Amino acid sequence: GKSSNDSGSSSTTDSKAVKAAIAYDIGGRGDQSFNDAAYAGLKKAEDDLGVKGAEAEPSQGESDADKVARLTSLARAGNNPVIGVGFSYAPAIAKVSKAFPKTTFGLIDDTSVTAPNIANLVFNEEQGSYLAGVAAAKASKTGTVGFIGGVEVPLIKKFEAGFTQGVKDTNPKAKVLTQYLTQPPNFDGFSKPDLGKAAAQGQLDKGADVIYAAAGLAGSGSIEAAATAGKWAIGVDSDQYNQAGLASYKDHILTSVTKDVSDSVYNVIKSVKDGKPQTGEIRYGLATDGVGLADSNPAYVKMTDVTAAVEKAKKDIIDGKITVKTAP
Amino acid sequence: MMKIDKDKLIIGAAGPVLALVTSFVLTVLVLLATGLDPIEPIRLMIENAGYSDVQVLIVNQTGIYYLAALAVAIGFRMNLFNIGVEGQYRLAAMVSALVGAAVDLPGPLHILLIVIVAVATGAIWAGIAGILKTTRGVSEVVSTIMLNAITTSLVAWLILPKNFGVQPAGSNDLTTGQIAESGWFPGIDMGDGGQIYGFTFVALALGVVYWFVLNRTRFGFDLRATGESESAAQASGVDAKKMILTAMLISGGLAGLAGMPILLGESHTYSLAFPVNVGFTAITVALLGRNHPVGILFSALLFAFLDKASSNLDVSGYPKEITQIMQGIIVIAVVVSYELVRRYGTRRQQQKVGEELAAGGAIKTDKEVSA
Amino acid sequence: MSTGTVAKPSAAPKKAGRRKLTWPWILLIVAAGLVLFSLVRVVSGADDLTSVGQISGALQLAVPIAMAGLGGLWAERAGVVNIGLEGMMVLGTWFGAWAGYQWGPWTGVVVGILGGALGGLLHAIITVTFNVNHIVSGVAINILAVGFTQYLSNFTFDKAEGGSSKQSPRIDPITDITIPGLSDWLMDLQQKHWFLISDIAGILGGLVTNLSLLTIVAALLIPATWWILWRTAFGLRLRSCGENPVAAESLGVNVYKYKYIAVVVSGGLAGLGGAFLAIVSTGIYQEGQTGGRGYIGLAAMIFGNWMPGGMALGASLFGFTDSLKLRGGAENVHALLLLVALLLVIAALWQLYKKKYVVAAVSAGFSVAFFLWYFLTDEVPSQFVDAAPYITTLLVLALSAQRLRMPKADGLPYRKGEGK
Amino acid sequence: MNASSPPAVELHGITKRFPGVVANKDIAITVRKGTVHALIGENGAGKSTLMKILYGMQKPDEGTIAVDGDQVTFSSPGDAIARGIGMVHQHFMLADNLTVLENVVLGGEKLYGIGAKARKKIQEISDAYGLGVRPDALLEDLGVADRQRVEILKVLYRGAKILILDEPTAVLVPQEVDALFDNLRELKSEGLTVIFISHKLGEVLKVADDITVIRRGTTVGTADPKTATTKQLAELMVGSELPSPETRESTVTDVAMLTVEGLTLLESGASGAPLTTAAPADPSVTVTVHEEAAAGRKLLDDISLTIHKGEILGIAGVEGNGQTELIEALMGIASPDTGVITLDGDDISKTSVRKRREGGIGYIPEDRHRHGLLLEAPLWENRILGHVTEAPNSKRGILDPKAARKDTERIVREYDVRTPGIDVTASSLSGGNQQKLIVGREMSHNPKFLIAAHPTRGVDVGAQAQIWDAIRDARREGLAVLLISADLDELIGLSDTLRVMYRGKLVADADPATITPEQLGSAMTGAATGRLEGTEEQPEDGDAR
Ligand SMILES: Nc1ncnc2c1ncn2[C@@H]1O[C@H](COP(=O)(O)OP(=O)(O)OP(=O)(O)O)[C@@H](O)[C@H]1O
Ligand SMILES: Nc1ncnc2c1ncn2[C@@H]1O[C@H](COP(=O)(O)OP(=O)(O)OP(=O)(O)O)[C@@H](O)[C@H]1O
Ligand SMILES: [Mg+2]
Ligand SMILES: [Mg+2]
Repeated sequence: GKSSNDSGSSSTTDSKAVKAAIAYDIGGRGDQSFNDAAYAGLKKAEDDLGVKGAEAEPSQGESDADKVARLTSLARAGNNPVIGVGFSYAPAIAKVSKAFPKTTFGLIDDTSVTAPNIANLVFNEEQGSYLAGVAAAKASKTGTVGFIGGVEVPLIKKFEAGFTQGVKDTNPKAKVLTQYLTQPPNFDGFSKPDLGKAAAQGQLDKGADVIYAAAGLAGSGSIEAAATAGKWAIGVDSDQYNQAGLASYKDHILTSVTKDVSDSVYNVIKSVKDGKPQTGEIRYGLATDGVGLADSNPAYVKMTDVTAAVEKAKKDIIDGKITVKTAP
Repeated sequence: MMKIDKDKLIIGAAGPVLALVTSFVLTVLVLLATGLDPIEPIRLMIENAGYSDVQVLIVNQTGIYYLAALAVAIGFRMNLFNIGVEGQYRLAAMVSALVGAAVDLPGPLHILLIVIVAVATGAIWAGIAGILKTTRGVSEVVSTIMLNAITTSLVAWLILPKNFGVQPAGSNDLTTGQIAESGWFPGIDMGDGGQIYGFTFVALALGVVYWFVLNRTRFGFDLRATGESESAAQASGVDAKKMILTAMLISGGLAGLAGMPILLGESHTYSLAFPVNVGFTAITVALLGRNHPVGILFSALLFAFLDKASSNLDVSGYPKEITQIMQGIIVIAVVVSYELVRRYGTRRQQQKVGEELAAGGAIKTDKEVSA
Repeated sequence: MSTGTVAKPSAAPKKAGRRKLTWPWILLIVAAGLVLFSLVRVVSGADDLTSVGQISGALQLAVPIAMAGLGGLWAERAGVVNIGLEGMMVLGTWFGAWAGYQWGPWTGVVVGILGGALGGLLHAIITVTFNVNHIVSGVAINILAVGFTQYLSNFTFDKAEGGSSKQSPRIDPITDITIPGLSDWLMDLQQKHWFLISDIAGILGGLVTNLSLLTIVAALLIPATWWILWRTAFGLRLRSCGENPVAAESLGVNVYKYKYIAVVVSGGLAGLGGAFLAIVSTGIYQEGQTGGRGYIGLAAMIFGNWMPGGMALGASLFGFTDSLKLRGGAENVHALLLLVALLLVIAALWQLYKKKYVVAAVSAGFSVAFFLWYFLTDEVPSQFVDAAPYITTLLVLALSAQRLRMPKADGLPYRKGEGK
Repeated sequence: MNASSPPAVELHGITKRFPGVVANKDIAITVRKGTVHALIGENGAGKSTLMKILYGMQKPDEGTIAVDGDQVTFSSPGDAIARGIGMVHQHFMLADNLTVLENVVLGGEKLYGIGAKARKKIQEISDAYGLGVRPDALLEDLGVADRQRVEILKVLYRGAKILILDEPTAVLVPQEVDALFDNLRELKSEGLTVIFISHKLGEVLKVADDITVIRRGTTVGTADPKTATTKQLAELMVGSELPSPETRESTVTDVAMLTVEGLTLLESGASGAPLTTAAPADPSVTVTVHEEAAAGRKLLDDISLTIHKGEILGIAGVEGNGQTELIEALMGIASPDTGVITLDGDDISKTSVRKRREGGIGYIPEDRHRHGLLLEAPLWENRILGHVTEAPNSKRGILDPKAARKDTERIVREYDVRTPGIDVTASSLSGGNQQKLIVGREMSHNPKFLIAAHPTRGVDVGAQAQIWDAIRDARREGLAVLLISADLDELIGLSDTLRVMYRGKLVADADPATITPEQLGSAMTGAATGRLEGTEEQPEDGDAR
């Protein structure tokens, strides 16, 4: 029989405009986190570059075969690049990239799968987290800080590793309380603010006065808890000080560890449009501002000892004087 | 006795027809109410299902649902509600993947070992609920819900690199390591469409076995009898406790097999991205198929179709959730129409019994007596 | 009837197993439990076990489960099995948030209840009027509720300021109350970490600190349910429909009506649980927010033997262990190991006393294992911390011989005029 | 009674059709105020249906109902109750997990509430009629006689002026029946009207003021209890002679088939957990003996007995005195604490139910719906039930549906099971036909020893005769039978030896040739023990049924 992929083949020819597609991770658009950041990159490309964007969402409990089918149909429809949001796309992209050698595939958060037409978009989350650790150790009065991880997966362990190292390097006597919200494949820990709130409350009760949550949307619960208690919260992924939903707690958001997923998506699309498609590992670290620490909170900027320490650490990392661990 | 019964035919056909019409109408109404084109999504799905790769996806998914639903169904046939198929399936897939990646055996043996480990793991996990029920009276509904959650933790711990898991270089995923090619179950290559998992045929064969065991063996008779009336079965010589335990073990074993099509046919490893929720969907599939192997096949196919054929909806601008609404509506429509048809059928049957009895009895006591 | 000649109108043949717990006994058990707990806390140094924050967190986590459980109880007491609680809860979260962000949290609560009740009504139509297998109907409602709400979000929240297709805009919070002097005093007391006194202070403090008004309403619904079902004519009729609907029918009770009421109320309660999640626990609606709490509620109800008190106990157990694990689980749950080990010792002794040697030996064996685990490690792997609520429940169930007594006609079909 | 006052109940032209069956056909009955009016007729004649119509539980297709002279239409029992009608149903309408008080006030909560006032009222009625009911007892702890009293109390509590009693005596021993009749007379003297249904014609003659006979759904006549005899009534009912369970020529051999020695069963503490979701433990299976003692109570107390080839041993006893447990112990469903059971020389004390059945025990259970049939399975599968391992049902673990079906057809033929085919479900057969199927099934495996518990309970007279014949025939060929029955005439008529069971003990034995139902009845209440000596003179209604 005919394959669904064939249906797109006709459309490849009818326009010369660049068409880009992203295939979302579980959660899809609207998760106010990872997927939404990727969408923002696509949106920006649509607006700035006149690219025509396409999106596809996964369904619950699907297997690699479904991902292969999704990517194939996106590629067949003439989309280039096709970006898989999240490491779970790795096996599927490994297969599909062979079938479409002329299409560039973006793969976020994974370098295990490589090919000339794959751009592995990865981030040094541990570096940004290290800086957060430095800031936390400096800002803490009690000497106890908290880390809340959404789901206990290697990716989030990277955040934990960097943060802990940053704290300990700054103040060896400081205590880091660590708490994960759920275990995979239960991804509630990325989406349930009530879990984040309870965990933060527990850490506050134990004396923590700066809490860093790498827990997606669940992190807003810990920000709420920390703010209500009059303590510091550190945001993640985007600059949460400027997030509309958190406006009432913004004064207590010390800073945020940013991870520029949207930029990475935009860059891949732009590179394809410019005819110089990205390939291989594209690493976003402190040096390239792919990860970093936000400074929109005036209160943070005023704490000069903190910002000085952070700046120094940043420089040391970029210069290679400090190597940040990627696993705790 | 074997003559074709017109009533039976009509009754047999009426259920599905009534159900299909009702669910179609209701779905269209939902779409209309939200201001969407009512026909286009359905057309899109049908068109999508015409493509060979989607068809392969549907067939493969059917096999997975079929196995898991058989696991649920065997419990239901005995009045046991094994909500724990999901956990048994996940744990079995994980453990068997571990073992499969750890050993090196010649082809068939390798596969056999993996399958046996999967069955054993699923059975043991379900057996815990069985033992708790037979020895401590713990409701299997509660214990299997708990075991599902415990599975998550257990798997998460086992798969840590410091325990048994592997984190491939450069990946953020955790896996159990790759199973060597000798442990891959050969599939049927459909060219462009991809591969039909070989294990799908094992699933179908198990459906036949399920039917045979249930309907043609003493054991199956005992099991069904226990499901229909525990007290009558006990009086007939069935050891109810043993039966409960056995049924749980079989159910768990089958649940363990549900992970095999993907593990042996596609992923060759258990990773964080291994499909979840199969066990829960299977409950619906089994109930919709009335716990009958053929019925389950159809309902598994239906669910697989709705799952996979809908993959192009969001690209075309229709919310994917339509399929879930359709699934819900179909289940309700099917069971309600079957019930209505059943009522009609029972009435017919009793009418016949009554008529024959009346005819038989009338001769006996027709003479009038007065006092 | 001249009773003399007839088989003696039997005098009090109460079976041993059903001996009722009297109040002094209950208090004694509670006191003993408290002492044990306090002991564990002091020995392990896990002061969070009975801290104000822990208890208040537990309460908040227990409420949605308890509401689902209460919903299940209403339905099953009237003879209708309700697996659809999860779906009705989902409806509660969605409708609660939808109305809540537009017209205020209390409107949200009411609409959330109505949303759940709508699911209940559907369940009632399918199971009572059409007499379809209750589990099938419940499962279908779960699917339908999830699909329906996710579908609707595309047309509502997605278009709203601050919302998306997966989540609603923020809902104004419901007032929290904290009893000013008392709360602080109890908190201080608790932080002294004295044996027993601090524990009691912590528990009491947790119950009066940051208490949402909706929590109070929800908590009151539990005794209210008991009162309605066991102390009113309405409740008697409702329960009779779950025990022997034909008998009820023969006395002029409109069984259909009571089943309908019960199932709709059941849906409403589950809806309330959902609304609580959206409005109080989180402040927004999110897709998949219920996370299986409907099933846990069902489990809590069975755990509690279809009684409100037992159900509340089950829900509290869940809330408590859930809160423990979320608030620094590794240490807290480690302390729990000691508690379990001690409880197992008690269980073993009890079984020994009852001459059940096998069970006693098994309990003792497990007890030793837990002691070893406790003393040989400093914390429990976070993976297992996560499982603490579930393992605890299984252990409790396995240790206490179950004498479950579900309503006799629960889940059975009933049609008017066809009883024998 | 005042002749000019309108009749309490006047049913006119009542017709009720069920799918395929006309249950009532143009029935007319007039019940005078302040009388006991008996309604008799064979199984399925339509008595219960008629009463359910009068009680508002079923709607008549045609016909009118007048109560105290007023035309009424009832759309639910509530309406009938409001008109002062109360009904005690053929099968108990009680909720096990509710207290007596709750069972009584249910539906009538408006009268006295559900609290103290209601309790006082119940106590009052109970005292007034000597019912001895304890309002706070849990219903499942009560025995059948107590349950019967609760049923009556339910009706009285509502202040019913017209009482319908549908086979209230079926489960009672003679003394209990007498007590019930005393009550009825008392009620009558207070101006209440009673409609009374019974298959025991002797009783009917004793208590009734008027008798109406219905057959095949229609009234065939009335009788005057002062002049009519049971024989006449029987002929009116069935249009033919009544069968008799008499079996006189002895076939007892001196070869012991079953011996039981020192069987003791203690009540276990931790039972009662339902094993599967949908089947809650039914307390009626282990109806308790009413004793003060709690845990460890003896349900079976040192039972010893021997049944020889060709012998029928009858056990008399009020229900709940251990008969059920005895059967379960013999079948292997319950495991006794001590005692030895020997079947044909083999010790079977420890063997499983299945092995015992294979070893030649046949079983006609007391509750055919719970223990004898799969109601929703076809007849041929029901034929397999209990004998799944035996020919012709299976070979080497594999079922042989063809052979089973063929044999089912044979049973249907030989035992005159009225059914349109073997593919209909067991539930669509009438009770009598279900029972015939069970008897046929058990006899088909040539049992050495048959447990027959209430083999003809609620069964049509025609079917009764067939079942008795089947048992007698098998006995002649050397079958040993343990017969348990609440029908004392059946017990006395069929048995070669009689034992009386009381509180888990075999307390007395009797010679069926000389014993009377009354004497047996008094032994059953524990009033007499040891060897019961029967008087030679036949009581006037000794042969009546
Ligand atoms: N709900 C029903 N649906 C269909 N048929 C029924 C129903 N109830 C009774 N019948 C039929 O009506 C007939 C009369 O039944 P009924 O119960 O009135 O008999 P009865 O005289 O009370 O018999 P018994 O002496 O066994 O109690 C029966 O043959 C039965 O087939
Ligand atoms: N709910 C029902 N719906 C339809 N038909 C029924 C129903 N109940 C009984 N019947 C019919 O009534 C007949 C059996 O009724 P029932 O069991 O009352 O008969 P019976 O001879 O009085 O039996 P028993 O001796 O057990 O009282 C069957 O033919 C069955 O078809
Ligand atoms: Mg009858
Ligand atoms: Mg009757």
